[in-house]
Amino acid sequence: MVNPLYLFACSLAAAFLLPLVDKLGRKASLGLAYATVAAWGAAALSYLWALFPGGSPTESFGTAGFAAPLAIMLRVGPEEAAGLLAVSAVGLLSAGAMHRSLAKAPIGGAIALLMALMGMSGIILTRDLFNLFVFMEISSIATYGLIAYDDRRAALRAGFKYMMAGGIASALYLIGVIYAYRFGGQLNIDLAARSPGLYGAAGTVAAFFLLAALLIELKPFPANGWAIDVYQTVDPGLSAILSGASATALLLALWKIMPILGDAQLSVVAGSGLATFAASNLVGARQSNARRMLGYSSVAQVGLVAAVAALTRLLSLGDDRFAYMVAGGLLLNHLLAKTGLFLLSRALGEPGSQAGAQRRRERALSPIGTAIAGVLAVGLVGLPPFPGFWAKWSLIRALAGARQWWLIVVILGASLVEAFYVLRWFGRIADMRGEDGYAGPEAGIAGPALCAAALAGFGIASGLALGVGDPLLWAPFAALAALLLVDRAPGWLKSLLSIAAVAAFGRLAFDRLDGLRLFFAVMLLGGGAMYSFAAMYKRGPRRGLHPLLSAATLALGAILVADSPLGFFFAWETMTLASYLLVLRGKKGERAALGYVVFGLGGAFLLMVGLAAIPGAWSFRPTGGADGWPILLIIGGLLVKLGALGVHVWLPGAYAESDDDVSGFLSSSLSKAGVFVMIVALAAFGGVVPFQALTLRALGWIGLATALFGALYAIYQEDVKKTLAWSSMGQIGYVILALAINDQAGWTTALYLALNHFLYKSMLFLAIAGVIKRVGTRNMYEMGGLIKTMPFSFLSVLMAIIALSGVPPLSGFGGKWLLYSSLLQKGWYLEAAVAFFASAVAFLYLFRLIHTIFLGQPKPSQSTVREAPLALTIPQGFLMAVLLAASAFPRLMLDPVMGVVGDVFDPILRFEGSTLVSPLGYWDGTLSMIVTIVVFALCFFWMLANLHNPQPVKQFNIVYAAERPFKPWTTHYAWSFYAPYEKALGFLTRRRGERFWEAFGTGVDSVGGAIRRVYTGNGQTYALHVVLYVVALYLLTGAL
Amino acid sequence: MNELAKELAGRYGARGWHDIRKDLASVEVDAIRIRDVMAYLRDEAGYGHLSFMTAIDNIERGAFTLSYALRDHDARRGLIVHADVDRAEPTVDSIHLLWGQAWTYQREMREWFGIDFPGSPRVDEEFVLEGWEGPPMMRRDFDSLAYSDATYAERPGRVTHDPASHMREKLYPEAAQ
Amino acid sequence: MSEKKTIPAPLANEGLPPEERGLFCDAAPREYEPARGAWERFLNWARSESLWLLGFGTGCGAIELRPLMTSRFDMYRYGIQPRPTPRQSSVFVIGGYASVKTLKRIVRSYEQMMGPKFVLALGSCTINGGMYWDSYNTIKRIDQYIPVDVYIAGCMPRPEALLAGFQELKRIIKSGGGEGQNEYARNFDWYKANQKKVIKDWNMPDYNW
Amino acid sequence: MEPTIIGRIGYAFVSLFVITNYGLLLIGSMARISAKVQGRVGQPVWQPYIDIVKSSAKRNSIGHGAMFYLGPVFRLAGGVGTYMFIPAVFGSVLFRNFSDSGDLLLVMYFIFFGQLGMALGAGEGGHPYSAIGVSRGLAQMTAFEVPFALSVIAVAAQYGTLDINAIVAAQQGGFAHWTLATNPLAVIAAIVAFLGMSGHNPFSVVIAPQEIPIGPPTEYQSNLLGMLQTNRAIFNGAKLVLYMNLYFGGATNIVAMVIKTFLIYFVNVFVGQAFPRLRTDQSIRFFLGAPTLVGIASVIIAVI
Repeated sequence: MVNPLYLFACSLAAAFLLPLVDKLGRKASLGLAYATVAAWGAAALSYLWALFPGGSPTESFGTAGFAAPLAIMLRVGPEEAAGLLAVSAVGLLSAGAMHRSLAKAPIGGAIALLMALMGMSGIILTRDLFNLFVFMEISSIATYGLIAYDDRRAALRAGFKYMMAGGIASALYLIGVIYAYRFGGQLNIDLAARSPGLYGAAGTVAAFFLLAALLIELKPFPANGWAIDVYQTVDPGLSAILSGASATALLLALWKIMPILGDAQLSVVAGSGLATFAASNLVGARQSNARRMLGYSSVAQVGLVAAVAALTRLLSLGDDRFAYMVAGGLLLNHLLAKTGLFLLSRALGEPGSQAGAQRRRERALSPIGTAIAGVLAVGLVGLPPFPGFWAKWSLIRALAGARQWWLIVVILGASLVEAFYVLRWFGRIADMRGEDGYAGPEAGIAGPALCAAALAGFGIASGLALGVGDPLLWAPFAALAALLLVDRAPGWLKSLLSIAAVAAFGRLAFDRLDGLRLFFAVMLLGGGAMYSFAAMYKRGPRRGLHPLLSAATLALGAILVADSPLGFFFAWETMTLASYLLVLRGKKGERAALGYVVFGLGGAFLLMVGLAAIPGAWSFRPTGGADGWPILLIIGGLLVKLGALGVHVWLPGAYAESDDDVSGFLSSSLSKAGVFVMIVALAAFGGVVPFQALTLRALGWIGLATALFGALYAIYQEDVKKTLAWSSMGQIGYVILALAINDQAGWTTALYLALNHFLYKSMLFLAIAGVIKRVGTRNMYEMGGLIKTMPFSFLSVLMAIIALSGVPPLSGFGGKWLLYSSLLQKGWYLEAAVAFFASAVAFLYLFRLIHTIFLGQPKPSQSTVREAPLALTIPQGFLMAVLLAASAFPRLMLDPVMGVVGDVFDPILRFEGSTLVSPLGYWDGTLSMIVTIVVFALCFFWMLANLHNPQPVKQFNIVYAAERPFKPWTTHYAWSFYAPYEKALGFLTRRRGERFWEAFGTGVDSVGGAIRRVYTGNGQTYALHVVLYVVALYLLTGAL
Repeated sequence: MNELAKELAGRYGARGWHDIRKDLASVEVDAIRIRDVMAYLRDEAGYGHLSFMTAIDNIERGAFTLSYALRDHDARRGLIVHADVDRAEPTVDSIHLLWGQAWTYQREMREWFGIDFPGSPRVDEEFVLEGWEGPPMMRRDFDSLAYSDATYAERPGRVTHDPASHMREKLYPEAAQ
Repeated sequence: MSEKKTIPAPLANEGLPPEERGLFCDAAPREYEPARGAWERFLNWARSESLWLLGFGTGCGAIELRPLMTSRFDMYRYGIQPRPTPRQSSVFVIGGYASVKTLKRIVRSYEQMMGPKFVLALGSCTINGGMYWDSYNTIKRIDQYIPVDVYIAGCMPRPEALLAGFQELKRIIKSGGGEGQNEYARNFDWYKANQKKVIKDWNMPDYNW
Repeated sequence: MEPTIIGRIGYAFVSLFVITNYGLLLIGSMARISAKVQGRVGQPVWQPYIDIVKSSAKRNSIGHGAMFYLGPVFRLAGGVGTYMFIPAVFGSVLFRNFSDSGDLLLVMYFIFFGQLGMALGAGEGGHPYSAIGVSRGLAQMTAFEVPFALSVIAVAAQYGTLDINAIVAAQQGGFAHWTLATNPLAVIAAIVAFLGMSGHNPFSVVIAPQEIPIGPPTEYQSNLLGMLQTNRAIFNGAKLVLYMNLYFGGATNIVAMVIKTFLIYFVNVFVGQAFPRLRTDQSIRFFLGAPTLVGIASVIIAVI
């Protein structure tokens, strides 16, 4: 290995030479500076190469060839090498970003940059306490220099505050060094850690001062106002250095002195870190300035890493490997994402000083820029496949193993808040696309792009390291990447590619799909392929749609084939991610997507804790003797995903605001993933649910309430997609209810309902997509009489609503029959009555839907619309045929369903020929179909035979109380169709759920607001904070 | 009452104050001052309510007489303001800004008498007649019978009797003879 | 072979602005052949025993229809009952004087009824104008505008007179005389010209299906 | 002896013929009874026949489109189909119809078949009153279905079956075995729901003849109207037979059926003549109030 001393020498020499070389030209001097930084990076790479593939041990270098007590030791181990690489990489990227200003300003800027990076590297390398101080001072002073060289008032002011806080920290650190030397007799950390002197009361004081100084440098809450101002005001490149490189170095310094810290001090580190994480995220949620928000996020992430490092030791969560994996993973995630985002924030334009003006002053990003921002933001919030995801999973798993539930709550709660504001920011950026005409990618996009690529690479590596190697689980990302590459291709080609991808996935996964999985694969994968086909209905490449749709579909498939908890959760979060981006793609999807992803992540976190808390491996086989309560978390998480009443508030927006075909995919296919997991979870753990009868009954009522209120909300909507969204919610409610029955009849019902819902909701969404495309509005009252121009869509909707409402002879009635039979069989009489009411209410919105769109008075402006495109009508025709077949021969659908359910339960329902028999009654779908057809045909022929001189008339040839209609749009009875109903029962649907969550959000927001008040912007106050923080730390350490 | 009469006379040249009943009076003003008089009566004299307005075709003196019936609900008294307008050129100021409902009456008078109220909303639209092409039919020089004969087909054989003599003949034929 | 020829040419509907013409059916009315022999007599019997009258009081005479429904006169026992929509009615009772404005509605409602349809004109005004003989706005004889089957004279005629009128109408229908619809179609141009002569703002199609 | 399929179809036609005529006469006689209540003579009992002949014999008709024509077809098929799924006379092969197609649930849902089709047909008519009528009708329907469903659930819980034949069989053996005697609350709830289902006063706001001329069928005429009138007879018959089977011990012969259904239908007239019309929101609140509580009570009675 290269002796790092040469590197220091190299840096110093370069710094001295820079003014001279500058005479040759700024290009040469900056080239020298960059080369020096690059040399550090190359050295770090060589260390890593030597350490890992080479297998050489950790090596220490003494100054002047002496050993420890006599010389300052520089150690190169895995963490040091990685840290050095991080510092130099961030340095290079930031330098690249700052290149223009470095080139303009005096050469001092480059020197300061060089020195700051060298200082940070020194912090990482040195094992000497005093030397650590020296390097900290070097990097601090150089950083001031960098801040100051950026000649702006706000930056100068922030730099001053920074200097003040740094000064206090240095003073404290120096005191600590003095104490440590006095009591330990050593300044070398490794030797001092072994020294008995440092374990007395006085040693504690020494350790305390060292710790306090380092903590302050790590910008803990609330003593971090000075740092936030810096992040916000200085050049983004410098922010990246501070947030990425400096934090890395200081965290490694903290890691270094951890051996000399006692349990009480470790608790303080953990507590401070978690408090910082939680509070900074709460405050961050209130920020509208992107850089300030990123600053809070930085502070929060660093706090989390420090806390995790401390907790690892404190709770013995694992060995150093675990710490590297989790803390390192989180740090890496933070480093790359934050560096990238800070650099990218330059492309967004200058931050406005006024929060309100911020929105308008930000510029739209190019598609590539947006994609990179997306990768970085998504990585930051810990979605797969990025390192944060894996680290968080390992962390929660370990914490659950240690039964630290409160810590889990704090960490996940704060993570959710972080996800909320980071994705809100990203949503805003993504929503701006297309407003300005943009050409190619922005200048300086390379840095963020590198970060994003590294993030993805490390994420994949960590995933593989954790044993998630199943190619099928990674298939969604492969499809995403592959289709993004051909994103400029015409839509039909991408549709075909997507379908091919799904087919290939299905072929590969086929052997691993047993009955239940095969059943769901039809809905999930088949649905995905169908919607990929339908996506052709809009011309043009529809950029971004196909990759995401395909990724979401394959993620659904991956959920089916996952065989470990992590694999499943990985697939689940992949699905969340892909569907979130799909919703965000919608025209006005920003708000809806945010709600969708926040609730989706909340549900996923519940799911994650539940999975982590279940001892033993994840298997979908029934297990006995396990703790029951985690299953409640899993059910809770799934209820969020299914949009059960109370946590449904994301649903109408997400289903309504995404693209019209995507809505159908979300509603008819994606929602079934939750049903699948619910079935699997109940099958595996249904026996160990605490208070089984009560829990299931409660679950049943939740489903029932979902069904009823979904239907009630649906009838008052003017927006057709909102109607369908609420309708989807209601239909899923029936599935939940049927699952809660928890016997053969109930589950048969649930699966049958799920499959039927897939069929008719697909038909509805596809037909409505065609209507919206042709008519150009979503408001039903702006349509009317489209049966004349879009008869096929009408037929499709007609069949779908007959099936949905459960009117015989279509297959929907089978669902109703099964539902009531199994409810009554179970003895849930009241539930049956409410379900009947809910399904009667469904009639209201269904009739309204078909009437206001297809019947009534056509609008003259819509008299020339054409039938929906073939891309939509072909799938509809196919679905119609399936629906008819399944209606005439219920065994086609029920035999597989009952076969699947038969594995779990004793039979209650059985077939006798074509008659389905329950203990209470019977239903012969085939015979009732024949009777209906014959009767209908007879009536039809009677009507024809009796028809005398029929005169087809036009829309205004109606009896209008002896008047004539004048305007179709006032003659069409459509707006507020069920006004009397609202008068009678409107009090039931006053959006309590939305109000509750709004109040909840306001509460979180005001907590954040209250916390934010500590950040006055006043330097003295900040200094006071720092001092008070130290005092509080001291008291706490004493108390512990 | 008489104070008001004097006041109106002094300010607007009103004349012909006439107490019809104890609580109802009438007065005449010039058509040109009608809006000022109405504004005064509404805002100063307490007549807050326009009960109705109509017109009379005084063809003998070549004028339409507009009648505005006002009511003071607090004092429980009424006042009818008459104003003559030239029959040859019937144009009067609109008072729809004083009383919103006045536009309906003015539209009615426009259609029936041909009196114009410039600025009154929808004053030129049809009121009760549809597609009326004849002269304003409430004018007394409009010959309804001639118009009817010319426009509507008649059933031949129609006989008109004087009701009194006809009934006498029918009921008491002997007395008639 | 001559099936096509019996279908008259579409109406011009010149009263409608061009953008509204597409909203109304422009087919001209046709004559419809009665059935033959006993079958037609049976149908005529059924028509006469099931008189559904349009609940549209076109004038003051409509006041006389109300007592007919009540227990004193009880028209239901003759198979007569009111119907709120012209689509389902077979008898149109013109309730006395018809102003031009009402005539327009009468024509429209009459045309919207399904044949065979019958008109019962009530009161002197419908016959010769009655007391409105010199009115500027009241037509004097309704049969200029729609075919009338039975007149009931009087001002007002009493409910008994109406019942007698209904009996007369029944007799006419049973004898096969209730062919007002075909008469209207046959003389459509004449009727239409008469209607348009008095209805000046013709803002509806020439035939209201 | 099990009849052949041809035989069953023949029987079904006979059964349908009987119920059609019975339904028509029932409507006619109820109109006559109403007239008596109002002190009138009233129309002839056979008036519905004449009306149907007259409507069907109209010489011309208008149509607003395919769905407009299909509406009455749906309606009539709904009525006939509902009847076809109910065994009309207990133990009779002739009146068994096709009740082996499904149980009570099938019948309850097939009732919607005609209503939905009719609503759609009326919708294509383009008349706003049709839509208003449908809106009111559907809104009211959701409300009166609640007590009805509760009472059906009570019956199902009481007899442990949803098979109509089995329900009737369980009530054999005299009045004391009828649901009317064993669970009177269920019958009360169901009868109140029946008032709403029939659309007589006070729940006649759907067709509100003076206000929204006749509601959904405003545009229907000629033979389409004739089909609707025919359906009214059959559908009424089917519903009455269903009620008789569920609550009044069914019928073992046609005479008993006639007497029982006549009496059930008479309740309608009895109430209808005595009460004024309710607004839609009032009737919704009404049905979801006391009748629903009675229905819940009936379920509780059936369970304990």
